[in-house]
Amino acid sequence: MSDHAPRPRLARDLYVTQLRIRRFEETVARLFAQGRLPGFVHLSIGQEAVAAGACAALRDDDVITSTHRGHGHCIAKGGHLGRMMAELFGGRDGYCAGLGGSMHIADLERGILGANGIVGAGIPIATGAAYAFQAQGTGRVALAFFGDGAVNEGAFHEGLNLAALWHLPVVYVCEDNGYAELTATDLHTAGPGVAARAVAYGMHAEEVDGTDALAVHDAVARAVECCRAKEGPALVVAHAPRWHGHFEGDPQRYRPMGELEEARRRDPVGRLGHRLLAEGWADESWLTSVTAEVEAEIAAAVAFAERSLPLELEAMLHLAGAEASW
Amino acid sequence: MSDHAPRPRLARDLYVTQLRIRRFEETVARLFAQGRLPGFVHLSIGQEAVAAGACAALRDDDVITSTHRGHGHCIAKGGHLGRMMAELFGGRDGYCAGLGGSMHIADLERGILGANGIVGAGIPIATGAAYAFQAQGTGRVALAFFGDGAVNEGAFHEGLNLAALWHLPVVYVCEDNGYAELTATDLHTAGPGVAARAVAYGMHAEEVDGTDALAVHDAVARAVECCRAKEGPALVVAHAPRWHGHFEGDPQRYRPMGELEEARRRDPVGRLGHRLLAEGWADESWLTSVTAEVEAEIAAAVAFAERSLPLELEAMLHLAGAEASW
Amino acid sequence: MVTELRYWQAVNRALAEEMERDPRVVLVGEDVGTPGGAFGATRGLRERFGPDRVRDTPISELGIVGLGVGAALAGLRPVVEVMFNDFLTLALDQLANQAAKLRFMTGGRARVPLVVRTLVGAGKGTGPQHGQSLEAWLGHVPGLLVAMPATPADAYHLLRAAIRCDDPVVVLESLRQWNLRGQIADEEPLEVGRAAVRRPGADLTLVSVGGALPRAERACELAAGEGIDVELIDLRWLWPLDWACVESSLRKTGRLVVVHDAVGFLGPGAELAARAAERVALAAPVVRVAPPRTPVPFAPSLEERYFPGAERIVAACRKVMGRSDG
Amino acid sequence: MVTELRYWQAVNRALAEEMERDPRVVLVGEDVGTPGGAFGATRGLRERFGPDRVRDTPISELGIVGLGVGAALAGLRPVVEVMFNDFLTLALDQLANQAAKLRFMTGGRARVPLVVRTLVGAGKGTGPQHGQSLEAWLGHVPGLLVAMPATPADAYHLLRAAIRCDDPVVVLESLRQWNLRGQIADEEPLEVGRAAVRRPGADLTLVSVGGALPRAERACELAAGEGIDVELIDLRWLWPLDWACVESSLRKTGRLVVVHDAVGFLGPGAELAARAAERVALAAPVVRVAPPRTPVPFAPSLEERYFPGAERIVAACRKVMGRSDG
Ligand SMILES: Cc1ncc(C[n+]2csc(CCOP(=O)(O)OP(=O)(O)O)c2C)c(N)n1
Ligand SMILES: Cc1ncc(C[n+]2csc(CCOP(=O)(O)OP(=O)(O)O)c2C)c(N)n1
Ligand SMILES: [Mg+2]
Ligand SMILES: [Mg+2]
Repeated sequence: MSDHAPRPRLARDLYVTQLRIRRFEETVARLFAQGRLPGFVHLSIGQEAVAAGACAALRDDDVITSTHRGHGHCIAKGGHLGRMMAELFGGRDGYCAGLGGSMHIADLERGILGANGIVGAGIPIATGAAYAFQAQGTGRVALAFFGDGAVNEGAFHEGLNLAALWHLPVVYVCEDNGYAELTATDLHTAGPGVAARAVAYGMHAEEVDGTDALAVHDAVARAVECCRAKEGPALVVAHAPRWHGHFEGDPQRYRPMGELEEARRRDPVGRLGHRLLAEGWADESWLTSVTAEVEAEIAAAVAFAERSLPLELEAMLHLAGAEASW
Repeated sequence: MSDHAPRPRLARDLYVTQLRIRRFEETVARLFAQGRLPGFVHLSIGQEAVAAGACAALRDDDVITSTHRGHGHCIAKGGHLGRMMAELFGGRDGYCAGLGGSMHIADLERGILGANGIVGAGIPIATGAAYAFQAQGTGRVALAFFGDGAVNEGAFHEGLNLAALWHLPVVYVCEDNGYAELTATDLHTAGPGVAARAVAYGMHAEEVDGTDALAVHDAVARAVECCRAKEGPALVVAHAPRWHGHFEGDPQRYRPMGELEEARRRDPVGRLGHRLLAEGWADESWLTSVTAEVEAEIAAAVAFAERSLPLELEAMLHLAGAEASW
Repeated sequence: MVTELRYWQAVNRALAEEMERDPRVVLVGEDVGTPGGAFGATRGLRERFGPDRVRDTPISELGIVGLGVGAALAGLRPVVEVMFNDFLTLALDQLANQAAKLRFMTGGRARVPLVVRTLVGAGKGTGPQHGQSLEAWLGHVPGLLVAMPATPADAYHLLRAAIRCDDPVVVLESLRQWNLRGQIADEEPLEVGRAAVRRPGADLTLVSVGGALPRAERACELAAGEGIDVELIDLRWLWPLDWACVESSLRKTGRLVVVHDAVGFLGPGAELAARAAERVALAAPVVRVAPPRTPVPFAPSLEERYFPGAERIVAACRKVMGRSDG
Repeated sequence: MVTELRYWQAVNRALAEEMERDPRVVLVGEDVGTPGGAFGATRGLRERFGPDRVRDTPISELGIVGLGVGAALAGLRPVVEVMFNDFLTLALDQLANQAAKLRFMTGGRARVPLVVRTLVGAGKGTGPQHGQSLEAWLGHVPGLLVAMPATPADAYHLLRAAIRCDDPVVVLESLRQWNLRGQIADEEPLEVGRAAVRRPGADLTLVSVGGALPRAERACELAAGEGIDVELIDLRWLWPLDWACVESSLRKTGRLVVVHDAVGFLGPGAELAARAAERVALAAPVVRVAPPRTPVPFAPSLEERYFPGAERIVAACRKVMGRSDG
């Protein structure tokens, strides 16, 4: 996707991306509730605009690192829904051949350097990719997604200091959904906030409504521009509440009354849909048809995943380069 | 030492402390050059005012954590010169029975929780002691010494965030001597500086001339006051160049011309001596007599250390609680 | 008195009782406070003992383990929760270089009564970064004790013993056993480093490490059906190692099988097999049953084959008995 | 051609040649740039290859290893220096959870051609936090390769092989050998995972791990003087393990002694002893020669007894030969 698309087309693209994330994850929630998906699953419903807006500001050859809550990032960067879904099922046609699961989905061809089960770990990795891009002189940019909780890991600090010191072309996107697992942000992050921390490393920082995909896009596009102009790094904090639990199955008893209702009122998908209609950028029939297309795509992804068998152990050892070591 | 001492007495005390550090380390340098001390030795000559000023602002029951460059901190907090010197020799009468060496000297009775061979590691430890003091409600304060290089470790970030979040009674004293090993500060620390980082965690921060023991004392005393008033934590950056190499034996080829001469012009010991005379807080004969006293004390410390034999291996296993595991 | 509790409830009860008994015991960790732990182990404790003694922390594994070290030096007896043992990778400096070494490094003067509780996720579909069993790393560090409770009763007793220990203990709790019910007797003696003979037998000794116990028990039943009488030892502590227990069993049986969920190469079985071969005249070579040398796969069918199951253990028993189908 | 170089010069030459050969090879680490490394290993390389390819970093072990992972994913072949292997404790998440697992976690798609060079300080008076030998930790991590060059020639050849390897390799360099001179032949094949028979012998196999080699060689001479003909194997790689080499020697000698500077409990010798006992009919139990289970003591006389010396190795040889004075 290009950051030079005219506004209406950009808005429509962002809508489609968000809808694909939303429907993909709703489907995952349902499959998980039916006991058909193993392991942990973390959903980003309510936060789709961050993934969609940020990735729309990147070139195809730019790269991202993602998190345990990474389906949206992967979809927005062009990940294949069927291979993602197959991975969640543990099938051999999944992105990781079923060896990684939700928290490790990666697609190097599309610049998705990987979701991550370790909070904050993607930050130095994106920083390193940016170092490579700088050394290679290719003008590519790396973008690290991470949550509000991740900013208290040493990895955040060490990564940002390195990037600022070396003026690396990396954009840090902090998705503030108000919680680290079950603990509210004000219980884990001291001081005036994440943007202020970035400023203390001497980098540009901006805050944005993370339920407004266009606003996220614009903020990240400015940050990317900075990087391409060799004035990086930059940080964007996008605030967007999550609707689901920390993981599927989390009863969310720790959330205050009314918070979820309030969150749903800020629905990033519905909101952009209204805007499309209000601005005359799309009409109802367009909305209906993209919805149908997305639903068909998801159904195909599930069908693909359902057909995918798990690897055999011997094949796993082979992929790992470990045949000889059993 | 009390922070309510009248100014002249405080200044004299600070002078004596600095002189004890200076002479101790000059002696160590000489012994090292003679090949009589094993391992690595890092000296703080030129930075004595930081240790002296900071510790003079503490109560006896307050605690400090120190660094690989920790002799000054230990002496200023009341450490026993003979047991320190014996440790450098590896003798059984050393603070660590010869098991630790220079980088691990500790004296729990005097609130010296330990020098440390791992850059930055004392920061979370001091933070933890402050947590204990808060939970115990004793009004005690913890103080962490660390260098300008340590601020780029994750431990700095994680420790400061925790302390700020919980309003812990801990004072962070960053000794900026311009280098992390052989690398100058501007090559390792991005942004406007360490004080700005502290502010980004929401804590008080102050910068001070680290060759002026009274100024250091006053800044740290304010920080300690903050902590005792439950308004901690606080950070003080003290700038003071080191005169010796990173470790003894370092030829310092990386230092620009004139830097060392400039550093020596800021001699914290000489400077305070002049002030004592100028203000009429002491006279020449006092200076002469304390110098003689300090020299006698150091000579005694060396003699004590020279008499101290190393432990036997069996005794070492016993101290470590490891007899059975050999 | 005997009570029936689930594994996690046993942890919860041990914590509550120790906090009741000793006001110095405090809990810190991600989500341990208001939410009562990501998996419920600290439920109700913040309400009962107050926020000074039960604190939610940021996601800062190095920082909170370091905080525990400092708090322990300053007179508390902290119990730090690190959610999964895979995340100890972030905290090993404080655990291995500080907590474990302080007693030794200070010539026996400092003690660090710190407990780190952490989960082994193995076998619950948690994948490569949440499913490791890293006890061999911990056991290799002089100065650390390593407890691996495999039953609800041990989850209770071993944790209590750990909290009363004056040296640092890592307690590796088993997520696989989390909801298992078991009988818990009050009066059990609180000893560190005692293995348990779970089943007497004459033909061979099977040593089970941590969460492998139920599979080892099942294997004993299957083996009995084939006429092999297995003596089953639950190691319970990797250090101190109850070698006396293992050796006395070996002197009877002359045959050893070891099973664990850690990777085989340099895993706990290596040390047990080496010792057995060094110290006992065995009737047959030791057989180790462990995962292959790869990370933990996500797909359930692979994970099932990755971790040693009862069938593989029985096959090892046959082999060590010299049966051709082993 | 054959050249004589010191160990550290051999490292320097390997780096220079690999950087010359492959423009993707870059060096990052504390002090590696302008100062040429704390111990000289990177001297002249920044001048020769420029600041994009040789970068001084902040003191951020986790950050720089993570930077290496990201740079490797983005097409570089980074060589990251972590000064002492004791400091790997800070970087293990990036090393063990990211670099080592990415190939597996992505179903074989991602490769991480990262080299981490780090020093083993053992035996140089560096004390408990700079003197550890942590190769057993690294060897226990599937996906990592572990090289331990003990001679100048191997410092050269193993590092070159490591840099050409497509999977992550940790090279543990020996400070004890740092100034040792040795002959270096150009034409040696670059293989990973090959042990070297340093001395043929008929009576027993002595396997030496890393820096213990000169003491093992001395022990061979002493043993020869007593009529014991030792075959000496220098393991060179802990993983891949050249078991074939060890086993073929054992089939000849039937006796095994292992020596290393890592702690014995769960150390490399445990795996070797276990394998030997499992797979070969030995004439005598294996003897492991290793330090006691304590941290490394500082005092020279203790350190001398702590690390296995030639005398202890010879005693082990006598013991495995069944001589009563073993
Ligand atoms: C190093 C590490 N510590 C702890 C965890 C457990 N954990 C998983 S997600 C999470 C919360 C992350 O919070 P945040 O960064 O805000 O992301 P969010 O889940 O809100 O998207 C925690 C603590 C982990 N996976 N990795
Ligand atoms: C974790 C860690 N990384 C690297 C080192 C090696 N090292 C010892 S001192 C030092 C520089 C520390 O710089 P600074 O904090 O400014 O203290 P200074 O030496 O200037 O007093 C380094 C990198 C170490 N001891 N620990
Ligand atoms: Mg969050
Ligand atoms: Mg410095």
